[in-house]
Amino acid sequence: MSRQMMAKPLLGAAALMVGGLLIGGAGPADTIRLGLSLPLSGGGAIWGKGTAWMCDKAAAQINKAGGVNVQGKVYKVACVAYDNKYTAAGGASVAHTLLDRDGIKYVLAMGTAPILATQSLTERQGDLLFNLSWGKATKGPKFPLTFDVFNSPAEIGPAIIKFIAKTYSSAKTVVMLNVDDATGRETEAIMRPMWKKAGYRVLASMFYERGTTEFQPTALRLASYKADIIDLPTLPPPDAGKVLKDLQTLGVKGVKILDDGTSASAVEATSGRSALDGVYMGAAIPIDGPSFDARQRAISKEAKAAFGDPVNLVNISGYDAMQELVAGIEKAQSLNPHAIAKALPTVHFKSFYGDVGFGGAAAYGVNIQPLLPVYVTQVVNGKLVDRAKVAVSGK
Amino acid sequence: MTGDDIPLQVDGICASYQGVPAIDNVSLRLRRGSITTVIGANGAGKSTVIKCICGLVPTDRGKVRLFGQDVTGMPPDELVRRGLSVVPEGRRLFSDMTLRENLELGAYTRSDATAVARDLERVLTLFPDLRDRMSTMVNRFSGGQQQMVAVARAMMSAPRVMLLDEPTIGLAPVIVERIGNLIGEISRSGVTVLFVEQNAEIALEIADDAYILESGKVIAEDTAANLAQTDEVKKAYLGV
Amino acid sequence: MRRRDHIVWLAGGLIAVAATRLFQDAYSISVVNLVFIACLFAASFRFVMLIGEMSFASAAFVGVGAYGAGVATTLLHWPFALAMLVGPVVATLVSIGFGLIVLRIKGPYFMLIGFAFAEAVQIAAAQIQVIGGPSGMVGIFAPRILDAWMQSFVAAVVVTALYLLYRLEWSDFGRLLGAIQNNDNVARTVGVNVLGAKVTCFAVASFMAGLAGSLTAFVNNVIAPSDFGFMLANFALVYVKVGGERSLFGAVAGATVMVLLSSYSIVLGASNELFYGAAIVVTILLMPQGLAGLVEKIRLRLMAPKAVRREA
Amino acid sequence: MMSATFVQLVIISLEIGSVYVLFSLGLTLIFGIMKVVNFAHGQFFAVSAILVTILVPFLAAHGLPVLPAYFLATATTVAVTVMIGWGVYQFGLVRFLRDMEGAFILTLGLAMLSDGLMLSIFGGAPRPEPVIVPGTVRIFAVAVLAQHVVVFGAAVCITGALYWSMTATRLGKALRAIASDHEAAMLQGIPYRRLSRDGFLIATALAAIAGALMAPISEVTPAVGNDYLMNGFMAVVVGGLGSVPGAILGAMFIAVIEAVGGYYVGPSAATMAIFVMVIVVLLIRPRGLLGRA
Repeated sequence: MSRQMMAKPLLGAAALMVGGLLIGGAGPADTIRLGLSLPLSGGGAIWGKGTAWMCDKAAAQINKAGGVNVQGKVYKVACVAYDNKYTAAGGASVAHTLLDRDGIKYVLAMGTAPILATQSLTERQGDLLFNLSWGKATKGPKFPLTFDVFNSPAEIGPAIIKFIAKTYSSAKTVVMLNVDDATGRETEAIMRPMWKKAGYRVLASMFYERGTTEFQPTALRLASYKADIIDLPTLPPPDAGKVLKDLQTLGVKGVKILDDGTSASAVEATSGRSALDGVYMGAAIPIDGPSFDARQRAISKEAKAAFGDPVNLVNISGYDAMQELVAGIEKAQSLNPHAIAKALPTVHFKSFYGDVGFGGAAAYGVNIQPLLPVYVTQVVNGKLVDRAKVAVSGK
Repeated sequence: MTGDDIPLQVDGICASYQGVPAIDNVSLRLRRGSITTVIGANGAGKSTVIKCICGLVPTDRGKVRLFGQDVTGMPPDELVRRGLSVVPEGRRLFSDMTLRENLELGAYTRSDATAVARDLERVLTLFPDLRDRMSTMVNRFSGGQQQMVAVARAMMSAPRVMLLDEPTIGLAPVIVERIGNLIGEISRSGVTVLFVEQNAEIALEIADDAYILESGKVIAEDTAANLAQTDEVKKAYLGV
Repeated sequence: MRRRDHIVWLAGGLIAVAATRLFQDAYSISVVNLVFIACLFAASFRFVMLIGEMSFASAAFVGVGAYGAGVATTLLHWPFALAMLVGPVVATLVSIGFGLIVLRIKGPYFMLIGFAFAEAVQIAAAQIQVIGGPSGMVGIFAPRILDAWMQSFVAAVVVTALYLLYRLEWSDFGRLLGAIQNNDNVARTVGVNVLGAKVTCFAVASFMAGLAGSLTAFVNNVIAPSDFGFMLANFALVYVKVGGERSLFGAVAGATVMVLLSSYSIVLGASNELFYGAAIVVTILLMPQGLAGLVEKIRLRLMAPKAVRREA
Repeated sequence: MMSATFVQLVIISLEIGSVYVLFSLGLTLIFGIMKVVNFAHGQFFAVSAILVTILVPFLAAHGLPVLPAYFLATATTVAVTVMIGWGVYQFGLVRFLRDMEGAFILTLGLAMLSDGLMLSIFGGAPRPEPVIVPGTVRIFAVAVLAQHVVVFGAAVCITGALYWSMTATRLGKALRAIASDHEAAMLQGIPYRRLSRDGFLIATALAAIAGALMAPISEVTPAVGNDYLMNGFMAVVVGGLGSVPGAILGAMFIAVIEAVGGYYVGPSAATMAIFVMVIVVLLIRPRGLLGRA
C-alpha cells in the first residue's frame, strides 16, 4: 500500500477526531448540572461508568416527574461525567473543566486522590462537593461544602463487626489485606482500630500494590497467621477473586469478609463459585432480597445490561447524589451552594434505598452523612443473602 | 556492451549522510571474471561505494546495474538472490552462532541441498583449519579466522559477483597474503570480484583493474599494473 | 548563540509571558499553566535525548520537585522562593547519584531501568506517612500575592528555564552531548570524560524536571504519588516526538498541542483515552518527524520549484 | 530437611514464573528482531483472554464439551489476535523498525486506543472465567490448582518448542541472524522486513496463547494486559533483551522475589524489591543476565 493510499483513511480519522472536539461544552441555562469526576478508564472504569449511568437514571426520573422547582422557576437536571483517571492530577484537570469551564457548581467526585484535588477548588470557590471515598480525611467540619453520599467503612465496619461478633462468638483474631493506595490506607486506618475496639487481635495488616497479578505468596502469608477472620476491606473484585481462590487452594477455613465488596458476580467471575461461598460483603446490595421492590430490581437489571454490573453501593451514589442535590435545592429554594449546604443536613431525599435523612455527627462531627441502611450479606451458592440490615443511627 | 560482459556497472552514483556528501558521481565497470579494486585513504568514501551498490545506503543519484538490470535502491537480500555477495566491512559475523550456522545462513537463498553441501565441502577445502570447528561459536575465532569465515560465508550463496569491503584491515601480514591468494582463487572460479582497500600495495598486486577514490570522487582509473607505475600513486599510496 | 538569538528569545519570552495576561478566567488559566509546565518537562526530557537516551526516571524527578514544594510549604513553612527551589535541588542531587551509577548503561536498558526507578520511587513515596502516604499532600499554595499572577509566574519561570536549556544546547557543552549521542566511544578516545558529561546533562534535565514538579504542586495545590508514575514520562516522550525532537521548539510545540488536545478530550468522558490514543497513533503515522518535520516538508515543497529551476 | 513452606514457595515461584515466561517470550522476541519495546504487547494478551471467556461458553452452549470448546476457542482467538497483529505491523510498526522512540510511542498510542476500545466493547466488569481443568493437584503434599499445572506444562512446552525452532529451523536461524546483525543478515539474502513481520506475528501468537492459558486463572478485564506488562518488561530486561533463555531466567528471577519477598516481607515490599533488584542486576550486568555484550 502506498503512502498516499494510507494517508486518506488516516486523514479521515483525524477529521473525525476534530469533530469529536466540538461535542460537549456548556448546557442550556435552565438545566441544573451535576458534574461527575469519575474513573472512566483503566481498572476503576467499571465503577465510574456505573455511577455515571445511575446519575443519568436519577436525572431522567426527576425530569420525567417535572424537574426541580426553585422559586417558581422549573429546571431540568443533567449529569456531566469526565474521566479523572483516579489520580490527583486527573482530578485537578477535571475539577477545573467542570467548575471553571463548564460553570458547574455541584460535583460528585470518586476516589480519595481526585477528591483531594477537587476539594481544594470547591471549598475555595464555594462549590458543593459530594464525596465518594471510603476515607474520613476529606469529610468533617473543616469542609463545610462537602457531603457524603454513601456508606463508607465508618458506617459499614460497625455493622459487620457487630454481626460477626454475634455469629462467630469464638473468633478472636483478624488478619487484614488492603490495596496500597489512598483508599486502602484510609480504610485500614478506620477498620483496624474498630476491630481492636471490639476486642479482636489484629495479627497482621498487609498492603499490596495496584496492578499486582499474582497473589499466591500473599495468600500463603495470610494463611500462615491462622487467623479466625480474614478481612479484605478494599480489594477490587478481580483481586479479591484471586485472593479467595488462592486461599481456597490453601484450604484456609476462616471467616472471610469483603467490607467494600460491591458485587458478588464481579468477584465470582475471577474466584469461581466455590471460593466465594460463605464470604461476607458489606457494600453489596441484596437486590433480590426482601428489602427491595420490583422497581429497584428493574433498575438493577437494566444496569447489569448496560455496563455489566448490578447496582451496588458505589454506583448507587450517582443516583443518590443527584437526589440529594435536588432535595437540597428544593429545600433551600436556591441554587447557591452555600444555601444548599445549609439546608442539606435537614432534608429528607428519595434515595435509591428509600426516603432518608442526614446524620453522621458522631463519626464526622457534622451531619453530612445520609442515613442509609447497611446490608451485611453473605454469598451462598453465588447468590447474595441478606444476613443483617442495619439502619445507621442519626446521632 | 551487454550485461554479460559487464556483470556490475555503476553509473555516476552520489550518496550523502545527513546532508553531507560522501561520494560524488562515482562510476565503475567490472569486466566479467576480473578483479577490480577501489583504493583510497581513510574516509575517501570506499565503504560508501560498496554500501550503495548493495543497497545498505540509499543513492541520491546515479544507477547501479547488475547483469544489465537496474538494481538501484534494491534491498540487499534481493541482490543476493540475483547473484551478488558481500563481505562487509568489519566482517559482521553472527557472533553468537556457530560456524556451521554462519555458513548455513550464507546459503540462505538456496534450496538445492546437494549443491549447498558440495559448496560447503569446497569452502572447507579452501579453509582446512575451519573443518573441525564447525560447532564453535564464531566469536571464539581469531581476527584472521573470522575474516576467513566472512569470506567463506559469502561464498556459500554461490555468487557470480562478490564485493569485499576492506578485507585485510587489521590483519597480520601473513593473513593478508592468504586473503590475497583467496581473492585470486575466487576469481579463477568464475566470480567477478570488486574489493575496496586501503592497502594499495596488496590491492594493486592482486587486481586487474583499479580505481583511485579521493574525497568521494574517482580521480584515476586504469589497469592495476598501469596505475602502480604512475608517480602519484607510488608517492601517495605505495610509500615509495 | 548569536546576538540575534538572544534578542529573539527576550522578545519571544516577553510576548509569551505578556500573552498569559489575556487569560483571566480560571479554566483558561489552569490550561495555560498545564501547557507551560508540560513544555518545561518535555524540554527536560528532550535534553537527556541529546545524549541519545530516554529517561523515564524523569517522572520521579518531577515527583521529587513536587514533594519538595509540598514539604517546604505545608510542613516546614519555608518562604516561597525556597520552596520552589528545594525540590529541583534535591532532584539534581539524587539524579547525580543515580546517574553516576546507571548512566554507564545505555539504550533500552537505561530506558527500562528508568521505568523501574520511577515505579520504585512512587511506591516508596506512598509508604512515607509524613508526606501523606498514598493520599499525598494538600494545601500547597503560592503566596496570595501571586494569586492573580500565577499563570504569568509559571510562564516566566518556564521561559527562563527553556532559554537556559537552549543556551546550553548551543554551547560547547551541547555540542559535546551531540558528539556523545553520535558515538560515545569516539568522544572517549579524544579524551572527553563521557560519564561526567552525561551525568551533568542528566542533572540539568533533572533540575528542570524538578522545577516542573514544583510548579505542578503550586498549580494543582494537591499532589499524590500516583501523579508521578512512568506514564508521565511516556507523555513527555509523546510531546517531544509529536513536536519533533530535532529542536527545542518542537518539544514546546508538541507539548502545547498535546496538552490542549488532552484538555479538550476531557469532554469526551469515557472515550477520552481512546481519543487520545488515536491522536497519538495518527500523529506518529502521519508525521513521523513531528510537527517540525511537517513544517520542514512544507518549506521544502515551497522552495522546491526554485531548486528545480536552478538545476535546469 | 525441606520445610513445607520452602516447598510451597518453590512451587509458587514456578507457578508465577511460568506465567511471566509466557508473557515475556513475545516481548523479548520482538525486541531481538525489531529492536523496539512493544508497549502494546499486553493488549494482545487481554484481547485473547477476553475472547476466550466469550467463545468457550458460546461453544459450550452449542453442545461442545469443555475441552474441545476451549481448544477451538483458543485456536480462533490466536487467529484473530494474529490478524490484529498483522494489521498493527503492516500499517504501523513496519515504519518504525529499529526506531525505539517511534515504535514506543506508536505502541503506547495503540495501547491506549485499545484500552478504550475494549472498555467500550466489552465493558470494564471482570468477565466470568471458564473452568477448563477444575480442581487441585497435590505436589509434595502441597495443593496446587490444576490449571496452574497446565499453565506450567504449557510454558515448558512452548518455551521448548520456541527454543528448538530458534536453533534448528531455517526461519529460527534467520531470525537469530537478524537479531544479531540485521544488515549482515540482509547481505546473506535474508528478507529482513518479511521476517520481522513473521517474528512479530509469532510474538503476537505467543501473547495470545498466554492470554488463552491465563484466562481460567487470571482476572479477565481490558486492563489485565497492562498489569502484566511491567513485570514482563522487568523479566526481559533482567534476562537480557532479545534472549529467549534470558526471558526464562528473568521471569524466574522476578517470580522468586515476588514469592519469597511476598511471603516473608509482604506484597508491597516485594513489588518494590523487584524494581530495586532489577536495577542492581543491571548495574552488575548492564546487558542483563544473558544479554550479549
